Amino acid sequence: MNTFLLLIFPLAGFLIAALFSAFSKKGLVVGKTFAFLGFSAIVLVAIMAKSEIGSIIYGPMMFGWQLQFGLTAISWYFALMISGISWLTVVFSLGALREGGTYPMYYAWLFAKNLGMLGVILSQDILAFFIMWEFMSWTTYFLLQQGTKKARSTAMGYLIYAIIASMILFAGIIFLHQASGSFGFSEIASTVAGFDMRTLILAAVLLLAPMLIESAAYPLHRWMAPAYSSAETGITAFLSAISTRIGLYGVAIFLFTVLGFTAMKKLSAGHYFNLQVVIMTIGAFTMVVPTFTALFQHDAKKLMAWHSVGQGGYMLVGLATATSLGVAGGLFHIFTYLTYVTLILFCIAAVEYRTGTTNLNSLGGLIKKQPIAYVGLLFGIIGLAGIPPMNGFVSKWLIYRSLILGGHPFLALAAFIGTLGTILSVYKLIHNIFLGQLPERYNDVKEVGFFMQLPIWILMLVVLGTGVFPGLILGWVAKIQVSLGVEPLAVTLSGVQASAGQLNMNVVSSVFGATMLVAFIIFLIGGRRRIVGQYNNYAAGHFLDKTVKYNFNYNFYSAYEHIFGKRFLNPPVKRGEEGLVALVERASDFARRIYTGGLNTYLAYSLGAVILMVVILKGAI
Amino acid sequence: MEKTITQRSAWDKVLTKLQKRSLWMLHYCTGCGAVELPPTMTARFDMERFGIMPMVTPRQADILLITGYLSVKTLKRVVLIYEQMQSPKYVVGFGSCTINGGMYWNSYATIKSLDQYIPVEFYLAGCMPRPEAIIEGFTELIDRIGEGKANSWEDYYKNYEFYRKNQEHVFGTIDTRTDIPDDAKYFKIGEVEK
Amino acid sequence: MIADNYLAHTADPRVRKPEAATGSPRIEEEIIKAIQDATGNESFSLKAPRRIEGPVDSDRLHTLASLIWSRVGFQHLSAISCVDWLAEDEFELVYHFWSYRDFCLVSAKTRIPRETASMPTVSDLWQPALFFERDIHEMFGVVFEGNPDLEKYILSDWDGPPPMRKDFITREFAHDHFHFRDYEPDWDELVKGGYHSNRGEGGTDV
Amino acid sequence: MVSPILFIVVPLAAAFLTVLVNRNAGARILALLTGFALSALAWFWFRADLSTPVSVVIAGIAPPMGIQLSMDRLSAALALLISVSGFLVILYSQSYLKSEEAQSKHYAVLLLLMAASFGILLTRDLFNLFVFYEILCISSYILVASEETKASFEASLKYLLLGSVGSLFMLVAIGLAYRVSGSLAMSDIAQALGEADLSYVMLTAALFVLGMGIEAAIFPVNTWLPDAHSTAPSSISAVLSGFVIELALIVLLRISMTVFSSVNLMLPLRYMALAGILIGELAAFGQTELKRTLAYSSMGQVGLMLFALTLGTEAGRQAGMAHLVMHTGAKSILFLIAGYFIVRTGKRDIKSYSGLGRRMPLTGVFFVIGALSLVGVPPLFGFFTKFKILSAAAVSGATGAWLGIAVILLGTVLEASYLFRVVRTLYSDPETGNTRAVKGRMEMDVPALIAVFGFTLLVIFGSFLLPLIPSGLAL
Amino acid sequence: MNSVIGLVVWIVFYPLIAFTVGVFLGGYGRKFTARVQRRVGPSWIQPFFDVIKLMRKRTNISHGYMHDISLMMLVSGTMLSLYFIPVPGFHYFSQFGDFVVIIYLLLIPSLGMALGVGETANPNGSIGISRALQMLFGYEVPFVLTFIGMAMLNGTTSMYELVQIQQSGGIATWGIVTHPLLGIAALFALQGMMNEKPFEVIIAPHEIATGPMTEMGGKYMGMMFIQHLINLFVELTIYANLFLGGAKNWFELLFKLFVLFTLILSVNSVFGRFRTDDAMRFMWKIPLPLAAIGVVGIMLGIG
Repeated sequence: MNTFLLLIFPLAGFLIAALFSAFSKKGLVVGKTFAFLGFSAIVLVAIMAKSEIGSIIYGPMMFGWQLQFGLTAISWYFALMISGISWLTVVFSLGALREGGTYPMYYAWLFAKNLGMLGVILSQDILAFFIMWEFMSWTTYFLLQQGTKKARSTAMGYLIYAIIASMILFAGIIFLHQASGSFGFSEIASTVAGFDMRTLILAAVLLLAPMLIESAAYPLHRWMAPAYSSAETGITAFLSAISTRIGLYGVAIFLFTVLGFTAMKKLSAGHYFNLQVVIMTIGAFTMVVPTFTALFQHDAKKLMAWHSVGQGGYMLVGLATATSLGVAGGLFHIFTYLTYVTLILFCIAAVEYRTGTTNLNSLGGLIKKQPIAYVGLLFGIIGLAGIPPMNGFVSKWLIYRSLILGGHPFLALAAFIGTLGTILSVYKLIHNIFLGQLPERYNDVKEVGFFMQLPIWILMLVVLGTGVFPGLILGWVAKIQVSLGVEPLAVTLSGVQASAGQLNMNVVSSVFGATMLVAFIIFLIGGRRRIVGQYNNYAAGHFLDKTVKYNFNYNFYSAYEHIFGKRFLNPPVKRGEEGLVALVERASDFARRIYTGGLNTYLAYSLGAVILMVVILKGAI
Repeated sequence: MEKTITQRSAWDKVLTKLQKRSLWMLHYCTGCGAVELPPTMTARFDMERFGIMPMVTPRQADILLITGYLSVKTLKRVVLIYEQMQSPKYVVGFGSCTINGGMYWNSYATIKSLDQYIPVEFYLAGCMPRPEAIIEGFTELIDRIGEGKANSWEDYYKNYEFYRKNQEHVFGTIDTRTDIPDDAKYFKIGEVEK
Repeated sequence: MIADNYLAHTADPRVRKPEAATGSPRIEEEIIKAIQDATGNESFSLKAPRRIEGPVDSDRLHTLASLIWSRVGFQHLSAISCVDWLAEDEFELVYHFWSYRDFCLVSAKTRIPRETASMPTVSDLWQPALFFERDIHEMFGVVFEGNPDLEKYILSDWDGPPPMRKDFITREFAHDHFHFRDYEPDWDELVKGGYHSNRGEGGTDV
Repeated sequence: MVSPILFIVVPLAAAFLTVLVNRNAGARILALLTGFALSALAWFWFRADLSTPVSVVIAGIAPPMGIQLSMDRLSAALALLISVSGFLVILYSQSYLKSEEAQSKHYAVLLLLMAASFGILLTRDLFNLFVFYEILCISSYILVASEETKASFEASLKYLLLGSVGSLFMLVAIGLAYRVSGSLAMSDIAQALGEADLSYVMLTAALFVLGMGIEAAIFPVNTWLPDAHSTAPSSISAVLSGFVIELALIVLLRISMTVFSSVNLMLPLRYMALAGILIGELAAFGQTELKRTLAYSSMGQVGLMLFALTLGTEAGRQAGMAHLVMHTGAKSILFLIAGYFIVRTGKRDIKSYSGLGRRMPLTGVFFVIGALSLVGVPPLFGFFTKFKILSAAAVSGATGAWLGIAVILLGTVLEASYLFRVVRTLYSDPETGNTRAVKGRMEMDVPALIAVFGFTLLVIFGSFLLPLIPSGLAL
Repeated sequence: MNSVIGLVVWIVFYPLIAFTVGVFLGGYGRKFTARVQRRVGPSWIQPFFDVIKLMRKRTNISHGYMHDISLMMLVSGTMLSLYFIPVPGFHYFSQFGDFVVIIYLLLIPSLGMALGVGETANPNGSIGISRALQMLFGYEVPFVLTFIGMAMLNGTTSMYELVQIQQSGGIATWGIVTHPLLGIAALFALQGMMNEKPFEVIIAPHEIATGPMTEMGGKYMGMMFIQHLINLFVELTIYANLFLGGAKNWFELLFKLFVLFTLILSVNSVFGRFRTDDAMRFMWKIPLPLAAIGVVGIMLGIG
């Protein structure tokens, strides 16, 4: 019953919110309360749906096939995350949406996006999967193009990629339906097992390529950063947290249930070259390239958008290792990433709400004015960089061990380069916004309201809580591994009991607490200290005052500009993309020119057609 | 709490004995005395044997070297640097220019005696003292610190009005962003333990 | 003179060398004559090898300067110096022009009354003149009309009279402005440890 | 049992009557009545059990010479489609045509066109087919030119010349066929051509197919379509794109399947279809004017239908027919709305419609539904038809089937991008000068709204009509 | 493993031991550099005096609570990584966290310092930090690659097991003997890790006034000194454990530390200072390829 409600509530919410916003311009408050209640209901239903894992409910009949929806372990995991994050986004938007704000369709599209995503993870056969997938990509387009004028063109960019993805998936479904005669996952899996090498590659490409486009893997990632960074900040948090991870859900489902392990291993041309290596190299590039591009960004949201591309690489590599450590790492990384990226983007939104800008070159010193946003961002970046005691560390530790012990040294190195790049760019983020001298114009900035602070507090608790006690989530990840057919991970409340070395986060955190206490005692030994203003600063004997812009924000990593600045600001993929668009334009120009000829050319065409027809017929016999 | 010289606790005595072995110099090289420092620091005289090391920023320095005449404009910067240093801090006046004006005794622009404006720990006579004199001066400073007698810096907190008046007489008011009387109360400097 | 031995063996083609043997000051006479026909001022005379000097009255100076600059080729104004003739109650401004081609210095001297000391600026011809005039204004109090910025230059906090004027007694100013230490045989003992004999309590405070 | 001849007679009579009445109000009402009558008639035939084709001979003359009409399930379905969309277009043009110019002439020619289309559909002998074909072409030349702008004259001239070339080809083909079979009835000709030697049959088939192909806008010979459809008044372009091309396509295929069955025409037509999709979509991608884009898109869609119908399997034909119905509905929505965009803003290029979606909310929603269905977004009819076409192609295993699937998907991507460029300008860009000038809601007039709503109903609930659509192309 | 009381004693005194070893290492370092410059050089435990003087400063200024907290993070981060490094007689904690944990724990001090210095709102500090982080990226990548090579060869990422394996066959099974390429690459990286010249651009006194430490006075500078001294011990022990086969008793460990430190000091006292991007290019042109060849060697089995 709950799974059915899980689809009906968002649908009802979408329709009511759409009607509501179409006809009543004022009354944002009523809209907000309705949205809040709607999403709280969805969260409750998602939690209660745990009891119905495994049951199937039947949807409408289509092409002689009854659509099947139901909950499995992994889809309940995703359902919780989707509903949780959208609830937090709505709570945040209660504070963030100003009264005069013109976002009438904001909540409607949020409900629709939820419907799309929940539909995708609930669908148990490939036709339902495709229909919900198509619906999801359209709602993402409409959600993205809210906000500024630039958002409209970047959302168009997303739409083109999404349509290409769904067309490839469409071809995939047609091919599998024709081969296996039905749409159900189990039947398709059995026929796929019987495929020879060539058709297996075709099936893998047709199924996995759209998932990689949606989860912005390396060569197909161009759409994500501009689209997510120009959307309205609350939506950027929501999208970069969960929207691209539905692509990874697809990868997990297709890799493990539809294609199955053996297919992945069998698909190898040489000793080294097989599907697993291909996906892992894509993952490696996705980890490294975006993190370097993020270093040179001057806008906070664009920097975070590039990171969501980068972190997707970790999840992809984790899933592709197909070892118990790796898959657990990948799945857990989806959860941990979701928590701290939303935390970071909410804090950036809090800053944008007060200062009106996310340009890293013009901000600074806001720690004195928005301490809570600072602490939230601090927790977030420690998590994103994967430093203990936050949860980001545990998932990265799992992925590292699986890569090192799995015999992929250079992948482990790529993962580590990604982490270091993240540390550098997140430090630039927190330094340029919160540290350094406070510019004069932000003197009267205040902390954000209750509704915007509540999600930040909750997420801080979650990031630290699941960091110190990773077992809370890892326990369910182990259950997912069982359902996916991967050997589950030996998990305790405090960490991992794996055979080749153990991780106990309780010990690490408690020792960290103890050493912090010792450091605090050393600090007290040293005599009293006095907090001074920002102008009481060493400036080689110069008297500092507000006329001196005494900040180092612009071009923070200048050394890297020299070494590889150019290579990442106009990368090969961007040039490739522009080349493709130019090719299409030239082809359409050629096609148009056919129809601009005079009458004589048209007559020539007709005669030519007749002769051609006869020749073909003669040849055809 | 800093008691009068006689009643310091045994623990204080031991620590100041250790503390004296490390002194960091801020090279505020005005005037012509700075050229005497490289020879004192390098191979022949090697000031580092006494734990004296050149440091760049006032926050970390203990010794402020005034190595020559101070024009009024430079005095403003010196006062700012002095107030940015962490006490206990010691000002060392190099050469006769800081003692009583030296050869610029009748100039309208240079100050004549340094200790009117910032408390000076000791002077080194000479129209630029040679390295031997510098080392002799510093070793004596180290002994004084060891005995806990080198507390000229408290004088700045205790008699701040005297110094402030002289400074304003010379270059008017400046805002060094540190409130000395308030610091004195906050750090309880100069209050004799009841 | 240094200039001569430099000229003797310089390879620079632009510099006209004195006649090899005689070493007679023909170049300088040539220049004096050129100045005379260019500016109609006959009172320029040779003071030393390659050093020409001559008085000019203050209002004709600007025209003379521009003529020397354009016609005779003295592009470089190397300095303006001011001499305080207290007795005659006059300032004397000396403008030093230099020619790279002839390697010769022309100094035009002019006298202006001490009280109403004002002079038209030459900064429109030479930009460095801005600073020479600003310095003289600060140190002597001469006002240069037409000079855009005559604020304080080196003595940024100075509110006293222009210090370089002869009627300004520096020793007197120093004595009343700064504190002098009178002689004490064991003065260094007194200073050590920050103990000041003359602090407040009855010390000979200035 | 009402005889099928009425389908032809009623519109002809109405046409002459409207000319006689010669007053706008009268002409409008008369045309509306005939449209309604025809729909009722078609609904009656559609309901009748037509398992065996009902054939009627007119005026007692024996088949070889007399006019023989036959009504089977396919013709009934198409007749219903033609009459309903004709009725809706007439309803739309009540408010669309400018009131001052003579409307009676316009309606008369429109009714004539409908009569001719019924004629082509029902006739069973080649010569009658040629006569109705001629009437159809001429009436569409006139209708295309009815806007009396320089561009429309030039377009209709081009259409006229090409149409006449096409009818010339058909005439020669019919001549050749008559020489060998001695009779004009399709069944005799089919039987006679069976024995004739192959190259002879091939020539006649090629000539006939391409003759009819020009009207059916198959790839190499559809050069007249972009100019004709974009300069014609929107109601007429809706009619032309709506059912005239499709009708010609179905008739062409029916004849090539039955009369020239000995020659395998399917393969060349299929490759022409694929080329049509690719060229049509690519050309549409580069357009800046809305109606021209829709015209090129029709070419692409015709190619898609042709590809489905020439797959050679029963499922293929079923899918082709379903897509034909969907295309009539969706393309008519887009063309009719485009007409009103031009009326409201006076401009033809897409950029000047920015912000119009918010000023005409209902029309905007209809436009989006039409576009979504054309692209094939799940809940709408377009998705079902495209799915059936692709699965039919996959199952058929005909040569070039998988190439076709790839081309269709690429075409859909192009189509989605240029249609959504229009939607984006409609909805999100700030309003430009000409839209802001008009105050208040700039909604379409009521009759036009009802007409477009009719087509939207077809597009939304089309999936329930799937089982009813026949596919038998037999004679 | 001795009893619980022994464990508690170790837990309490281990940082103190590390600190004193660090002091001697620091003193030895300054003495060594002095002697290279033919100077007498300060006393052997000069860092100890410096720390005492800094901690006894009467007036300290801070720029905010984050400045204080991040200094605590700095010191506790290094102490934390201390506990997870196995040393003769004490390796209880290394079972709870392997070398990947240690790498991440080493990042806590740099992040702590970065946040603290950022809070002091001094651009010299920010420039210093940006250089420090760029250098961190430079030397950390080759170092980690060498670790990955060693871990992959021995099939374990726990440092204690790596030490056991290296000690099993005496000198012949030392990391640097079995994998010279990895050892040398790690040595280059160690030079950068310890911020010794030529990789000392972070605290370039003349350009950016001791970079990050510009605003650190009194006890803040004292805590940074404490962290620096413990860090000397930590980084040298890590290298010793990874490539010099750890140590069975403390004398062997101290001997190895001082020999290693002498090697680094000798490089430090004769080299100038690289610019940041030159240092980065050096780190990725010489040690990284070396380590890569080493790892490829391992993968192909000849390693």
